[in-house]
Amino acid sequence: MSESTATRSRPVEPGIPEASGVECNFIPGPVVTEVPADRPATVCAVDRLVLRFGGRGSPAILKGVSLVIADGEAVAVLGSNGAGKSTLLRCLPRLLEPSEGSVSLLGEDVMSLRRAGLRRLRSRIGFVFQRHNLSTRLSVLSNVIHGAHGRAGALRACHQALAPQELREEAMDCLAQVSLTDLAGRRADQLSGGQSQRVAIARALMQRPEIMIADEPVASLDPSSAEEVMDLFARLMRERGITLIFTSHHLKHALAYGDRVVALKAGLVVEDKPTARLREQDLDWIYDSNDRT
Amino acid sequence: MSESTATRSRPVEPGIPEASGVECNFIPGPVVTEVPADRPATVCAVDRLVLRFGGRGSPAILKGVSLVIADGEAVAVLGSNGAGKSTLLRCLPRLLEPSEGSVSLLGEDVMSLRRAGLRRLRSRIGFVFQRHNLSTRLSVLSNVIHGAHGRAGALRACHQALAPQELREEAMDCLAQVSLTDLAGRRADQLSGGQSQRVAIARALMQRPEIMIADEPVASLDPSSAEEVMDLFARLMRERGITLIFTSHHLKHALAYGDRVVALKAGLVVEDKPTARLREQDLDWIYDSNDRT
Amino acid sequence: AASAAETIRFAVTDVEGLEALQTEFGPFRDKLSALTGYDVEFFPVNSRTAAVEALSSEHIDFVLTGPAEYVVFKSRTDAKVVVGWQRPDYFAQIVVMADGPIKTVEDLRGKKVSFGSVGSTSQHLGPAQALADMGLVYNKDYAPQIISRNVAVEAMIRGDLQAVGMNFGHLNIIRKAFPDHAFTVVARGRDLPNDILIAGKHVSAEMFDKIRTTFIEHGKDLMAQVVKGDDNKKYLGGHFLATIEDKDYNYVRSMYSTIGVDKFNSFVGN
Amino acid sequence: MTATTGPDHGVPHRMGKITPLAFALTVGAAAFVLVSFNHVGLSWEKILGGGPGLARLVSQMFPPDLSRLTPVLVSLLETFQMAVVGTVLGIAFSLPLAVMASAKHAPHPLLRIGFRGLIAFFRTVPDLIWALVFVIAVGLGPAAGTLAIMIDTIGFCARFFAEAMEEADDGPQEALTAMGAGRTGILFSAVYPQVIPSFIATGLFALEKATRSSVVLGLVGAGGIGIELKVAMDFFSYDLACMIIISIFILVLMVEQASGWLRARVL
Amino acid sequence: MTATTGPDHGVPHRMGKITPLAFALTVGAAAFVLVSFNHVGLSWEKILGGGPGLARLVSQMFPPDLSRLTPVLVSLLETFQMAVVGTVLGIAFSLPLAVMASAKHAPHPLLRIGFRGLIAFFRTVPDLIWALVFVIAVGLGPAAGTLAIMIDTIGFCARFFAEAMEEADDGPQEALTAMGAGRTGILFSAVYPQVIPSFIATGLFALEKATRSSVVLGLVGAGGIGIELKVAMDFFSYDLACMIIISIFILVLMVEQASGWLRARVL
Ligand SMILES: Nc1ncnc2c1ncn2[C@@H]1O[C@H](COP(=O)(O)OP(=O)(O)OP(=O)(O)O)[C@@H](O)[C@H]1O
Ligand SMILES: Nc1ncnc2c1ncn2[C@@H]1O[C@H](COP(=O)(O)OP(=O)(O)OP(=O)(O)O)[C@@H](O)[C@H]1O
Ligand SMILES: [Mg+2]
Ligand SMILES: [Mg+2]
Repeated sequence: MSESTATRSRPVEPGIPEASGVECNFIPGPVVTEVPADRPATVCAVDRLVLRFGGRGSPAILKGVSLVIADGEAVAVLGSNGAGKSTLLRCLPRLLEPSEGSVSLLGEDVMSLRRAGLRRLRSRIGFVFQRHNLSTRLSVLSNVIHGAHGRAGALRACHQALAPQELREEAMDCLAQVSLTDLAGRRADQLSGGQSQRVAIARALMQRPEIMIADEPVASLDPSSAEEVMDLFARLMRERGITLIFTSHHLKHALAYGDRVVALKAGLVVEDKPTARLREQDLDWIYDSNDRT
Repeated sequence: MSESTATRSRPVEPGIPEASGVECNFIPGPVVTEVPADRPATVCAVDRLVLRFGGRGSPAILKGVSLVIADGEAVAVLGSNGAGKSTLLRCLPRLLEPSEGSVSLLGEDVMSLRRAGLRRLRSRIGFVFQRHNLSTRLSVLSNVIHGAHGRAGALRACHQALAPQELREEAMDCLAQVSLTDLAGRRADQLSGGQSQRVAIARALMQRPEIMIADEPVASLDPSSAEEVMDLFARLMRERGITLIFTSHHLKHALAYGDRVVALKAGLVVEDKPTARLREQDLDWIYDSNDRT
Repeated sequence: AASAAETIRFAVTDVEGLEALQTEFGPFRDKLSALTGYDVEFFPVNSRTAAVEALSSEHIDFVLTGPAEYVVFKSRTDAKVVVGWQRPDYFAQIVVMADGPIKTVEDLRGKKVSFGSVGSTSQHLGPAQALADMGLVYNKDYAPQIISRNVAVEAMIRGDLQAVGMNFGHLNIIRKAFPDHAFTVVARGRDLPNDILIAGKHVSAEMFDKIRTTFIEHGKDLMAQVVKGDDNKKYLGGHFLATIEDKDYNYVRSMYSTIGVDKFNSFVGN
Repeated sequence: MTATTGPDHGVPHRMGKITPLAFALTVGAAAFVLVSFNHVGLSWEKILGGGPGLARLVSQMFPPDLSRLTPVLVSLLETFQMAVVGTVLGIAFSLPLAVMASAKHAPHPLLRIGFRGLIAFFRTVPDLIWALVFVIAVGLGPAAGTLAIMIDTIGFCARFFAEAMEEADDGPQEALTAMGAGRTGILFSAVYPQVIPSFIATGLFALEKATRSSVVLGLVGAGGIGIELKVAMDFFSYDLACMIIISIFILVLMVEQASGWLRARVL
Repeated sequence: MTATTGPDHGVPHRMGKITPLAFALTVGAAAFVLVSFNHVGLSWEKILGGGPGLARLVSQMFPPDLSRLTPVLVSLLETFQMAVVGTVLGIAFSLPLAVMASAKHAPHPLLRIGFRGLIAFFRTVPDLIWALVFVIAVGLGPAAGTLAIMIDTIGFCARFFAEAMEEADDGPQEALTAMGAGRTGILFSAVYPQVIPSFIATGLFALEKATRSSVVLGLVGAGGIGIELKVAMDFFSYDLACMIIISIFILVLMVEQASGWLRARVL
């Protein structure tokens, strides 16, 4: 898909168009809006990132990862279990504090940002967690509305009962995108595995992100939902110009939806290639290992 | 695989051979032991099972599911998100109390069993949960040793420090089967998604189960680990004659490892067929639906 | 803050025998209000300390209190005496088991004696003074313990301690509560000085006089309200006395010395 | 993924790693407990053998004296009202204090230490001193009693609230952080929803505790059931005391019931 | 999975469903709280304005009187020893009682109600009565004091233990059930590991509470720092009282520290 960069679309305004109302009914296909001038061509740059859980003596999980992701790219991060994929993704918005190295996102040096700046940056980045991380005692709708925390403020975004009507409706639209409107009132701990994953996705959509970081976003989804979600991501990339960084254990998804594949093995990047002419069997070697853990 | 029933093996003794020591190094291939006479040919029979969360008025999640599973069969339960797969599996050992209908497992009527009987029955059934359900503050090894609760008693199986050496070693063998021995001492909340799923599988193996119920056992596993786990299950079926009931969103797995496919849609069985001559595209319709939730 | 003209704030602390007042002060308050024309706010206070602080921070106008408390008040706030309340049979005593080994005060040497409540006139100071008067030095010739009366009596029945200090009224109650056990008194103190009504120094002379007259003239009526309940008839017979002198309380001050507390004696010389 | 065999593939140690310091501390603590047990001198023979005395005590308490039922109930209601006000105020102050005192949510570790200390201070300074403070500040009466209850409640609730917040699952908090939510946002969206059952339990316990231990009200001349009970005991009216205790017990059970009911709705 | 549009795809109600009963109860409770506030008569003017009086109080407390430091520390140590023994015993009894009183783990709902009641009973019966009971049973002294502390601890810990166990995540428990684990097995393998931080917090709070509120020890003639403090207050030795309070405060902080340290290890 790195060839398809020409067809990438950008919203006219620096913000992202309202997802509520008719406008959110995206029509697939090229859109003529342009990338705003202030959007850097490199949206994510990771430089020799080292991460340890625990102090100096403990083993490094990421052992010096470097990575550059261009604006509008879709990067599939692959690797066997425990290779460090989730850890890498969580380092990007500094949910984990890297031990060494640097990360820049959307042109900002993540490591040097202070509280407020970091919050502002994070609010522009959608994150779908491998374990979904929903607030289980709240309703699905409230969980989705949480996505608006970055722009709406703590009180208006903390519970659906307190949220202004626009947010509630926007959240319903996000739920509609993952076909979950009828469960909006359900408590988040009464969902099936796939439903809960979709709520997590809807919550990330609610952020109107510029970068979408998704950790195995379709692992619990049935095949057709999985494809719909991946298509949705692709459409957002085309229409809103977002950048997508996702992990997956489906090589097929990685090849079909990624412009590029980055493979990790035991905390090191062992492969970084455009997907253009890759076949599934070209990637099998990533998983051959005795030291997988 | 229903044709391969002839090659199913049985342990000589009613119990299952010690998994520790050299004996656990199974050599794939037909084994000459016979099925014990007391093992019924039908290991699982579900009859018009209805399940509601909540009281009478609430909607039924399972709307009358009937199912018969023969000894040594491998059944893949398919269905879109929210179809009721997990709910059905959890009803089998009565983790959920069905509202109507009956279940029998290993020749016993699950609904009429009292406490002790139910415990005894459950200890013969391995269960891998979709959400893994590990005791996150305990070590991986302790979690695996929990699998021995049914036979070893509460105190000896509750923590690795209290368990007798045989149990500790057997647990290490189970971990070895999922390639996780080097994480035995790690706290269970410091695992990657796939590692935690493998611990859940090792814990089920530790039960030396006669039936293995696995809810999306490989959803978080990388492709090669996933295949190894499915192969492991297949080998256990061959060598110990266990029956396998699993759900999966990988049609390929379902067809390769299941003798039979049972498809659920909105709480009803809509398909129940041997996998022998099925192709993936024959099953796509299961996921076509607007009322998936 | 000076007190409002219409309202007087009136506290009662730990007056032995006035426990009933603490719970059912309604009739008493109404009577006082009717007699003086003031609104009466009434506070039964469990803690001497709190009452003193309330008086010295002018949140309270009058306090009705016992002799020991008076000495403390006097030493810590410049309080004025309104009237005294003389009650019959108000004395401290040392109670032992009648069938026990203790027959005289001398037998108490080296034994445990319990006092009901720290600093209380009739349960602590009085009994300790009675023993001192008969030659037993506090905390030297015997081991004093502060244990609540309920527990102390049970412990004495068990034999864990040998004597309990209390006043005459208490012993009557206890005899009724333990009909199967016989108690006897081995030491008896002098009659204790009067309970006393004092006013904060911020109280106006007019109000002071009004209250004083009311108590002197209608003491009996007020008392009648206190003892309305049948059980409390035995507290009848008290008198309100107009002439109270501070030196009457030197006996109490010496009691403080007896138990080793000297800080309240500073006013003796005044 | 082939099964390795034999007992020699590194079964982890039974005890994990124990630092010498931790070991020394553990042994020291255990020794202290043993010495203390010895010091206290409990023995079974002692405990059994109080039978007859206890029988007498119980016989003195039953049947409960119902003659003063009405004033006791009125007093209980008044006490409960003061307890409600004091507890509500205390909980209101506890919420922000707890955030400041919680290891995960305090803006700064030093602040956390300070607020932990403050809360411990509220608890440690005894009721009598608080009573003095409030008597000096607002005079005798219910207002001072309520404030004393408030302080008690803060010392208790703020600590347990803080601890509940520390125990809350990290997942949702991490998600909220990733969305750019601020401290307040994380609290309201991820922490409070998780700890609300624990808050209810703690809060209603504080209410019940305030009602039960209303002796502090007596200290400041606010009356209360505590005084009634004290007077009953002073008069050795064990049957009246028994009746008062039973009334309090019923109230306590009702508060427990309310707590259970509220928690069932959110659990 | 096409996005439906417009505001009309059934946004859930803001308030969810509220039954008339719940509504009535809520309004009733709110009204009661308001009435109570009114009844108590708190006011801001009252609260501010105690300044000078408080300054005097504080000036009487400082500097703390260090002359009796040694006896006070000895007394504190003795009290702490009794508190340790009483709390350890109390916690030991609380563990099984809490299981019986927890909604999820009691063998039978009726048993649960019974044990909840029993625990509430332990709490409600005042210290003075327990003191009587234990003095009758074991006589005056530390043994009776320890038992009184034990009862206090049970009334507190068993309730909070039960509540923590009710709040524990169901997942691991379901897994253990599925493996055929018995009640005990589920407790030890799935419940206790989850609630252990909460148990530590509750248990060490009980220890601290027992030390602080050691007045009960005085009731049974076991001495204790509580009596020292009471005497100091009763004789208006505020500087001595202040010293005693500071010593207790330091002990409380140390217990808090231990609690934090233990919890950090398991959290
Ligand atoms: N809190 C932690 N403390 C110590 N080690 C950890 C912690 N969390 C994760 N790890 C280890 O870090 C490694 C990388 O974990 P990570 O979750 O990034 O793997 P992953 O590539 O996402 O795997 P998966 O495909 O299974 O999700 C793993 O070996 C894991 O055991
Ligand atoms: N506790 C609950 N209360 C109410 N409804 C529930 C509860 N748990 C699950 N459900 C509903 O029951 C239905 C079936 O759930 P189940 O978990 O069995 O789905 P599933 O087939 O396993 O789906 P998935 O593939 O997403 O795991 C879903 O619609 C879900 O929302
Ligand atoms: Mg991962
Ligand atoms: Mg499922």
